[in-house]
Amino acid sequence: MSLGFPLFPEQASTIAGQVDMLLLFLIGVSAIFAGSIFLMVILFAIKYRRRSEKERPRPILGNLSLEIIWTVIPLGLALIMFAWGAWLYFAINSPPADAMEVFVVAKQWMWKIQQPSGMREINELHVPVDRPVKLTMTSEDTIHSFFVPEFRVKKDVVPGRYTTVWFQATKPGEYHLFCTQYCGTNHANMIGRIVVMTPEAYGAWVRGGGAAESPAVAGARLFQRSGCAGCHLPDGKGPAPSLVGVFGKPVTLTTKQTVIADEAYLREHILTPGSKVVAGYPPIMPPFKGLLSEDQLVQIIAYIKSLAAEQKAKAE
Amino acid sequence: MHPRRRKLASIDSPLQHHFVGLEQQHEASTLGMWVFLVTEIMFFGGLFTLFTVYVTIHAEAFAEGSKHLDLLLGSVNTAVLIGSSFTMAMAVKSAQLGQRKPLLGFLVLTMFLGCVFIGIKGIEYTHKFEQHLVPGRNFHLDSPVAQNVQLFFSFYFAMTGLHALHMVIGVGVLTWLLVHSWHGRFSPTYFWPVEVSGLYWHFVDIVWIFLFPLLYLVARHA
Amino acid sequence: MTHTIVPTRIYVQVFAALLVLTALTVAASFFDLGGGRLHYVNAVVALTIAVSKATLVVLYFMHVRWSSRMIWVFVGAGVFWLLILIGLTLSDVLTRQWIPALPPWGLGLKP
Amino acid sequence: MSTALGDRHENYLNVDSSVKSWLLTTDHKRIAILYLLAATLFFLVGSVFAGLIRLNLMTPYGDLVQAETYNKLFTMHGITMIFFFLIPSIPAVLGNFLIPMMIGAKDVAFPRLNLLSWYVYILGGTFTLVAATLGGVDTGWTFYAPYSTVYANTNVIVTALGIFITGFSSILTGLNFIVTIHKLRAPGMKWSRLPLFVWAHYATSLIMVLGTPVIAITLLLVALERGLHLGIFDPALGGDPILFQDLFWFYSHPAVYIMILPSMGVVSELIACFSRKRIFGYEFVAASSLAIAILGFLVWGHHMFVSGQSVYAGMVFSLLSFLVAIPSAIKVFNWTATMYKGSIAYDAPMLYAMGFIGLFTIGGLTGLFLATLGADVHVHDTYFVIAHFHYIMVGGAMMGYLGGIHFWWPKMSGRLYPEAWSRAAGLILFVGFNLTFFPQFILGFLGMPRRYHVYPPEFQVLNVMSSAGATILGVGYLIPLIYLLWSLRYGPPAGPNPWGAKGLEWETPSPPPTQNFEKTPIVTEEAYAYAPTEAEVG
Repeated sequence: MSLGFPLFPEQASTIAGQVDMLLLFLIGVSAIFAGSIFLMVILFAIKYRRRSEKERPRPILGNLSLEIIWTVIPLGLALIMFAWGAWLYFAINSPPADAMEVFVVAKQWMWKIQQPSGMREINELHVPVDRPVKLTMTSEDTIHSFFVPEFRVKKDVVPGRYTTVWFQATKPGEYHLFCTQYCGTNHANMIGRIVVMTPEAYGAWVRGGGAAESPAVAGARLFQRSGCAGCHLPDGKGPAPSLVGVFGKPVTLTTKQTVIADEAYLREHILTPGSKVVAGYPPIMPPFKGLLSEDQLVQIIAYIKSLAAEQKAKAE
Repeated sequence: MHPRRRKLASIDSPLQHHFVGLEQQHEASTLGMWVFLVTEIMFFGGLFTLFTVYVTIHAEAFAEGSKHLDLLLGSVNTAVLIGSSFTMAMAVKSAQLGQRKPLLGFLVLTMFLGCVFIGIKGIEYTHKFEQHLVPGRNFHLDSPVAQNVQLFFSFYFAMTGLHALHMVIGVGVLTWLLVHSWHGRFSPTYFWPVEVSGLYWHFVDIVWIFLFPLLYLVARHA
Repeated sequence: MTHTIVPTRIYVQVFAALLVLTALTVAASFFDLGGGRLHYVNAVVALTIAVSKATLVVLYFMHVRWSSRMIWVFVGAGVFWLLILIGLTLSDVLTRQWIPALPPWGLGLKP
Repeated sequence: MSTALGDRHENYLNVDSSVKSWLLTTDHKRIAILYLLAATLFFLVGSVFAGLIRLNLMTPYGDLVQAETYNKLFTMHGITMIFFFLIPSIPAVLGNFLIPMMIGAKDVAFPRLNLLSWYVYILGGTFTLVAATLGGVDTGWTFYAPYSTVYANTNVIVTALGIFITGFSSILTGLNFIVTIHKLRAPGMKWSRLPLFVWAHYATSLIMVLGTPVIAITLLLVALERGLHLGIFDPALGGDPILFQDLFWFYSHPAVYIMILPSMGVVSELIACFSRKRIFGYEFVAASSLAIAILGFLVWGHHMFVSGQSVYAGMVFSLLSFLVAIPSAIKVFNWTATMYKGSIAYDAPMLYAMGFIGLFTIGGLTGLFLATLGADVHVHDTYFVIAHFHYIMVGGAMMGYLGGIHFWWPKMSGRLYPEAWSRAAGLILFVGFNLTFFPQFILGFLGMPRRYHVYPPEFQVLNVMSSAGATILGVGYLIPLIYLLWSLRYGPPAGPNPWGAKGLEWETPSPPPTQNFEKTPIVTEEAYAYAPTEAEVG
């Protein structure tokens, strides 16, 4: 096409083609409907134009079968769109279990990113091609939103909780990372770069980054330094439960409720321990609100996760 | 209704020119007040929705906050407000029957009970202030979930404050009614101002009927 | 005029019932009705009593029992819309932790 | 048709010309004129903001204004246009003027409340304009927490209170219409005989009454949070910012229907009159207004598909969103079917009505993209959304408003405006509108986010097209303003019924007398009885 601009952005993730198929279906249905309405309006306007002031057309009060037809057909099409869209939405929201995990902390007006290797980046994210990548994101201030048009994924980054987004890039190259949730003065400058590399190039890039600590290792150090290790003994004999293998498992609270020890629960528990105390233990843990930054929180959670992974590996 | 039979409206008549008769005017006013009350339901509804969400996710903190409220004063206030609803209903009945003296009496009684309610609320607010339970810089509580208890008190003050504001407006409306009934303006054919004010007063009572258990009782055993 | 004059006796009875229900709801709050396991039983009891009280006020003090069907519709609409607001908001808040598994019918996204 | 009467008779305009008689009037027609003046003023203010936005986006580098200024511009543009122009436009101007006349009443049920609504509206508007002059507000019209409650450094409290106050104007207007339509219909004016304009306003009033209180309490909480740090929406204090979005959209999605439903009511009147036919499927068009009003409250979550809302709630909201599309589709089909075998005249109001059908169809269909979960993720918060809601709000609501103004102008002013100019203006608007907003759909597909002061250079071509279109659009708005004012003095007298239209409002002189009718009309026929009578067919 010689328009001077494309109509769709490049497809650079496994999901992009799927989204475009759905979009094309929607465009097709819309074009057929809009086209036939325009055609009819113009046709009727010309064919039945008023030829004399004395014209008095006979009334047509309505037609029940027509009403039913033009209710049921759009409804059927709508249900197809719904089902197709919901199916895709599920996929967009279900990160594969083996995805490479990257932490993202957004703040006015930058993206702070930490690679699994521990390397930190600002406003840049390097990922290998053909490998699922899961981002665990939070914000230090207002709501932001992570959007990569070429990947067709977007998710708000919300303070006070973790949201996730995942993608699997299919083409090496550089892509825009946009903040799409208005976040203040320099919202339009909160633009980053996604660099998709071949696995070899990515490996070299990681090695070139030097000996950075992985988030889990940094978290382990924080775990010692913040005094967590004093009570949460690995053998469970301390005044607080052992955290080995806890991640992802259900825990019973003093209120007899059961919750899954996921990122959200661990985060809430570290910041305000009193709200959901694990049954059988005294509520003595001090709140860490204001003492840990979002980055440090993410690292401690990464450490607790790694304990679960280690245990699983040992069991196997 | 006889819409085509038009009554002559003199200047002093309570009938406004665009209505066909007093009956139509009465029905329009009552319906108008009900529609207004529907908007009031939604107005308080926003706060009730938020409260429902937070009482679910911060159950323990909200239970703790609830225990800091004065159950005795809250219960007494509930009884006072129910009593005022009763006297208001009687005031409307007196107006319907055209009995001026009972109307005046019940209006005064309703206003009195309304003021008692506001007074007791004031005492409770003072206590909370002294106990450093007012959200903000002076909030202080020794609790592992102090912050979420503060959120409970944000709701407590927002909801009861908005309710108290409605009470104050209600007392103002009653004063207006009192003046007009003193001058004998109301009659068995023209009493809609008393009736629609009554609807408003009862509505404010109903809001409290829900606020009382939600704030003082529901979370006690969570 | 078709306005019902409600006998004073009924007002007194409703007033008494409201006071009794208030006493009942306060009393109920002192007992752990769920036996320490079901933490929401107390809430359900308290709210049921509150709804009964509100219904009494609406029907008798506010004369809805003797009002036109239109008034019933508006009262019902107010309550219904409030339930929409609360219900759909809770439908989000209460299901946020349910992370969907990858749909079993798959998308074949892996290369 | 009697043209000789002209302005001679005593009417609502010439009965008393003192300023005091206008400012203290309880006549619904005069209050409508007061709203017309105020709404036009707000529209002009909002348009200036829009013009500056488009001018700034001519280049990718934000050459015209600073980022802070740009953010204030789009915020003030949204707030002014939505809360102070679109929401009051058709209901408060045309609805106020016409509903009592269409149902054969002398006034609305509560005339003094009606005047109060106008003053409340002006008070709210003053608050907001004062906030704008004293440094503006930069939260976007959506006031998302915690940006609005904690991080913004602008006049959020004053603006929020301004909108809070204006909300009461909207509530009181809706309340007035509901009671008026229920209680003040002339003898014989059964519900099944109501013009569809009245049906649409009844549905609109329900939304105003049920939804507006929620935005009122929400914005009040935003102001309180900012002032007193309640923490209800602040994650740092245990609150949840997503709940703000729930409450905000509970009103603000139905608010779109407050803007479009009255416009649909106008279009129903126009199509019937200029096709000289009863609306095809009257019952379905009437019922679909109510269906839109009710279903419209169940779909707000589709504004939050990427917000971190639960995946399952997203599915429920998506399904419900598709359901609300159906009644809109039914309306479009019925209007088109009304034109079939009609006697179609190309007067200016009809051109606006046909423009409405076209633009609303595009706006509605692109809404499906946003209701479809998997597709919305890509286009959410991009220019696609901007284009979509401008097609609904400007292409739909604004076209309907202008069509209605042109249709009833002879009734309101007693004068005719120049036909040729009015048709030309309609065409210019249609072309300018599409050139402005169609490129934005493509920008959205390409991924350009909304509320960007600067943007990557590859988006420039389309942005320049859009800005060029905005210029044409601006000219299109200025022309009617000029010839309508001109007609007040030089236009020929209109006579009671220049279009040969049906409806009670056309049976009284133009401009109508203060009491609307000499004597209360008695209705004996259906709405849109354009059909030849037995004798004529005979």
